Amino acid sequence: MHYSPAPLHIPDGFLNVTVSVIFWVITVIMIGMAVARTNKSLGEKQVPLMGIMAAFIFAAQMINFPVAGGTSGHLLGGALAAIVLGPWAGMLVMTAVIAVQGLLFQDGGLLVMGANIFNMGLLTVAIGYGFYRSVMNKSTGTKLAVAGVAAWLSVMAGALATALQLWLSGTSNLQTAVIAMLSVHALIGIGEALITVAALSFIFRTRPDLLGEGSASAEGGRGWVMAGVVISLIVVLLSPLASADPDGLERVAIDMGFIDAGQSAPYQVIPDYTLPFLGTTPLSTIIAGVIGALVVLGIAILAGRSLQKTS
Amino acid sequence: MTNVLSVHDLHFSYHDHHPALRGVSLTLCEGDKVALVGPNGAGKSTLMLHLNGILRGQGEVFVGGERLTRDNLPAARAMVGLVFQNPDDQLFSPTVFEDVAFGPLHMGLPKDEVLARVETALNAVRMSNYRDRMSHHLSVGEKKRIAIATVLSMNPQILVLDEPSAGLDPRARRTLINLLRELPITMLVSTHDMRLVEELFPRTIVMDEGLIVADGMTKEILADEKFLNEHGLEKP
Amino acid sequence: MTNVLSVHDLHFSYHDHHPALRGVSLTLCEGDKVALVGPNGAGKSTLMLHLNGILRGQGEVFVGGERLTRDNLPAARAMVGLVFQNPDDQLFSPTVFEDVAFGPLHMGLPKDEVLARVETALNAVRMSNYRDRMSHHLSVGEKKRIAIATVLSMNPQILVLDEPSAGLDPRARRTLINLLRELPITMLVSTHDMRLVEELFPRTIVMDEGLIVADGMTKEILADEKFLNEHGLEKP
Amino acid sequence: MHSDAFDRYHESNSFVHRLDPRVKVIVTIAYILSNALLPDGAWLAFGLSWLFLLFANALSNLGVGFTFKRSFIALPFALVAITVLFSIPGNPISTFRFLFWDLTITDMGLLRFESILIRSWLSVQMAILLVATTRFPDIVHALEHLRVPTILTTIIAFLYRYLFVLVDEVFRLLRAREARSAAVAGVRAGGSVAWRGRVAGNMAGQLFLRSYERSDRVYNAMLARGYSGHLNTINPHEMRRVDYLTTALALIVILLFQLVGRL
Ligand SMILES: Nc1ncnc2c1ncn2[C@@H]1O[C@H](COP(=O)(O)OP(=O)(O)OP(=O)(O)O)[C@@H](O)[C@H]1O
Ligand SMILES: Nc1ncnc2c1ncn2[C@@H]1O[C@H](COP(=O)(O)OP(=O)(O)OP(=O)(O)O)[C@@H](O)[C@H]1O
Ligand SMILES: [Mg+2]
Ligand SMILES: [Mg+2]
Repeated sequence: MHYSPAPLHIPDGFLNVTVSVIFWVITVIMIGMAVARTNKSLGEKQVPLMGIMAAFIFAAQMINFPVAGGTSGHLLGGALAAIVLGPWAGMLVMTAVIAVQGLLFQDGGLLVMGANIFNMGLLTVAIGYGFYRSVMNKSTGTKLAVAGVAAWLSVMAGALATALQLWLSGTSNLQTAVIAMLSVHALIGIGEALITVAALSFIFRTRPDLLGEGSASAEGGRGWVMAGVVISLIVVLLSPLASADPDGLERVAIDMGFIDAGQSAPYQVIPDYTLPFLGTTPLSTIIAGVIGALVVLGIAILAGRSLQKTS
Repeated sequence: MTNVLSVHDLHFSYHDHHPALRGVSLTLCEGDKVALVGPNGAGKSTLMLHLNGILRGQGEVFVGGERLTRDNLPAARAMVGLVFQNPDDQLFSPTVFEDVAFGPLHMGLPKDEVLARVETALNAVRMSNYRDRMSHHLSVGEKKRIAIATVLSMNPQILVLDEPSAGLDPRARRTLINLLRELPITMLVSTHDMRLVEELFPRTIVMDEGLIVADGMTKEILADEKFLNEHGLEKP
Repeated sequence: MTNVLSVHDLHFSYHDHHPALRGVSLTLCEGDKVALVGPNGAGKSTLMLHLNGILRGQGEVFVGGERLTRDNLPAARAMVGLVFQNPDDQLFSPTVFEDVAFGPLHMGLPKDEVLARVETALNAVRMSNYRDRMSHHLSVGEKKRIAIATVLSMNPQILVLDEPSAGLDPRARRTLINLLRELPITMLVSTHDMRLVEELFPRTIVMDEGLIVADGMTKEILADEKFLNEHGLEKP
Repeated sequence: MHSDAFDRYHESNSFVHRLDPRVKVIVTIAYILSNALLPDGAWLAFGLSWLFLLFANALSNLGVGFTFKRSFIALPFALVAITVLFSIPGNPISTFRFLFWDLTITDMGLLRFESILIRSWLSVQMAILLVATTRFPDIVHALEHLRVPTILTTIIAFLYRYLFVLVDEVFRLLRAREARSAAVAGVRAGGSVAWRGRVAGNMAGQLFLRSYERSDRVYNAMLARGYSGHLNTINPHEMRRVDYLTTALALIVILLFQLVGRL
């Protein structure tokens, strides 16, 4: 029973110093805001609560379930943390989780921790909470369905950000990184969505007070809805752009001075590590089709299940 | 009497720790009710986890006459019902019904059969009116009984219980003892409760430091005060 | 003998639940060692949480002769040392030292005094060589003793222990009993372990359904089998 | 059950173990930063970095190869970097056919790939050495000294403490599920993916609720011992002269690597 690393944690060495520092700066600013907000708004009781919730997220990431062919679904937890703790506390909790994973288990590096926190702690929280916040006053079924979609999207956003960072650092070819990351995480995201929805529906059934009016979950303002929607729009727009027209994106990056040595992408490779469930099948069109179908299927199952549960 | 469960020379260590089992052999026959006692860390729970293949050490485990291998693991799990010490570890579903139905559902039984099994199991522990309650809000004693129902619904041939009476108040403990007495099933029960041992089990196995240090008539074992003290136990 | 702790007509309900305490009154005198028994859900833990103001119901609590109010809460918490049933809830710091130092530090004592108190408390439970260990590596029995040290370091005048012997093997339980016997402090101990009650406490309070149903000499209470059965208890 | 296997600290009384945790945290970060800054193909500097690592290993009484044995954790991630072999322009080294594509490994690509692997491999080893020689609570103290916001270090301290409790709880839940994951001959076992997902989600929900209620009890325990919203700690660490000297020396050496690497 060993701690098993999740594929989104970037180790040291894979991002260059510029990219690492940029994301540390963004992350530190966001954490600073979160610290200020939580210090102001949360009672003394919140300290042990957040600490134990961080341990909860860490432990919950180990709950897996068999999907197919030896792969298993499990939880990243950003969306769930944001929904039950509110956005700011959720960010701090996710930051603590990623920090401990990096510091104690070398799951994710130290210099690149800023990027890891950004991908798995900040993006996931913003999307998870933003979407959930927009249906705060709707029926439980709607909330669950939206939470499921948000959980899926939050994982996709984290994966896309990871791919872009790898590419900006000159560690990976753009198109490959984006396609590989997104296709793997389209599946992982379904696990995330299933577990998030089921866990939330469990909480709705046993302790609805924890998610209702006046709870931490209702802390964040409407601004989060905007943040969530904007980030997801970027994901939705950027990923086809990145995988279909890498040159376009690259030109933007060069113009912005991100890339020192331009790396064209004459070849396409899909490393088999990143697609364990598809073996070495290389046809990106097939992959895209499968992903599309799975996504639609996943969302349909989710919506169906949760609506069924409330009726 | 047929031999329903036996273990031959079982060895096991948790990763780089010192050995938890150092050559354990035992045999249960059909209808046996056996107590497993020993101090904290003796290896009781570790042994129990081997009996349906959750842990797999060196040595052999036979369930229903067949040697336990990776392939017949699921079948063995249907035969050996394992109940953990803490009912909170056993109950992971929101409602009592879902928990008791997990085993049968996972076995792929048809819906009617599942419902019937749940009904029977809840009746056996006299909790049928708890079907739709949330397990989270039950008292410890109630949870213990539901935990037993969750394995009874799988129709096991052997019931393996890890410290079933810990944390119960005297009334709940009494109810549990009566329940165990009535269940017509082969049983291996680990416990620190020496009075429970005396009252319920004709045969006792004593473990210490990963070894079986005694296996025999409860009466004789409990009579030997010096031996009990040596192994951190006490007369009831 | 001075009256160090008393409670008058205490009522309490958890949010919308039915009442957990329905008019409880009791008095502890200096040096008293008192057992608090009763079935699961009787209200024992709830009562204990009132004794240093963690819960605040209707009625009055006097600690060291003074009525408990919001203002003298910190002083009362220094006088009444409360040890929870589950040591994992009590030991929340990474190391033993930090945990035992937590109380004195929050009383605002100077650093030297804190260090001295930690030393004395760990000595009292005979765990001084565990200072720098990490709490999660300890066995249940060790954790229980550290948990007691975490309140001893606050030099309380009254020790309130919630089910200290649950889950211990006979040897560890014996060690704990000897420790409690030696500590020269007023003590209120809730437990389901009737043999512990018989052995250690001259006086027993019986609770059931939020009320005190008996308060007197342990010997007399334990002799009345019919009464014990009515309240879900058993003779030791 | 315990999840002791989680603890990465190796008890010893070596020079490195005795250093103030701040020193170790700072030197580790500087070392990792230095590796990241070294240009591709700075073999000599990478070699010296590696010697530095071996030396630190030796000073910590864990054996020269200690971190080496554990250093392959990050390796699977290396596969994401494989594409640079083919995608960076340079002189072709070898070409092979992979299904539909002719792939050409370039010298520049190979250089980049090897450099990435070496950086990662060295960095992860230093991080391993840090946690093997410093107890985690001390690392948290070091973070406090280094001005990480208290609320964050407190959350991390709680996380660390309850990690073990909750992970054990998860192991036991998983075990309970496994113990009842039975099959009977001739019937397909396991249920649907959605059902299995829901069971996993229920376990997460269950765990959440227990953690939440535990935080209530822990808060009570803290109140009982005088907590009133502000955490006081005694911080047992003091920088000695040897700590300052070691830091200075290590940083100078690391700076030298940069010089060597950029000559
Ligand atoms: N998950 C684990 N990892 C490492 N060591 C373990 C683990 N579980 C148990 N051990 C160790 O294995 C030995 C046997 O433990 P086991 O839990 O089987 O004892 P037990 O007889 O059930 O004790 P108890 O009466 O306290 O339940 C002990 O030394 C224990 O510390
Ligand atoms: N946090 C809580 N929220 C709501 N109800 C509670 C809570 N804690 C206890 N109760 C209820 O209050 C009553 C008294 O509980 P309490 O924990 O004081 O009993 P107890 O005598 O300590 O029982 P045990 O022997 O099981 O520890 C019970 O009916 C219980 O269900
Ligand atoms: Mg055990
Ligand atoms: Mg209680």
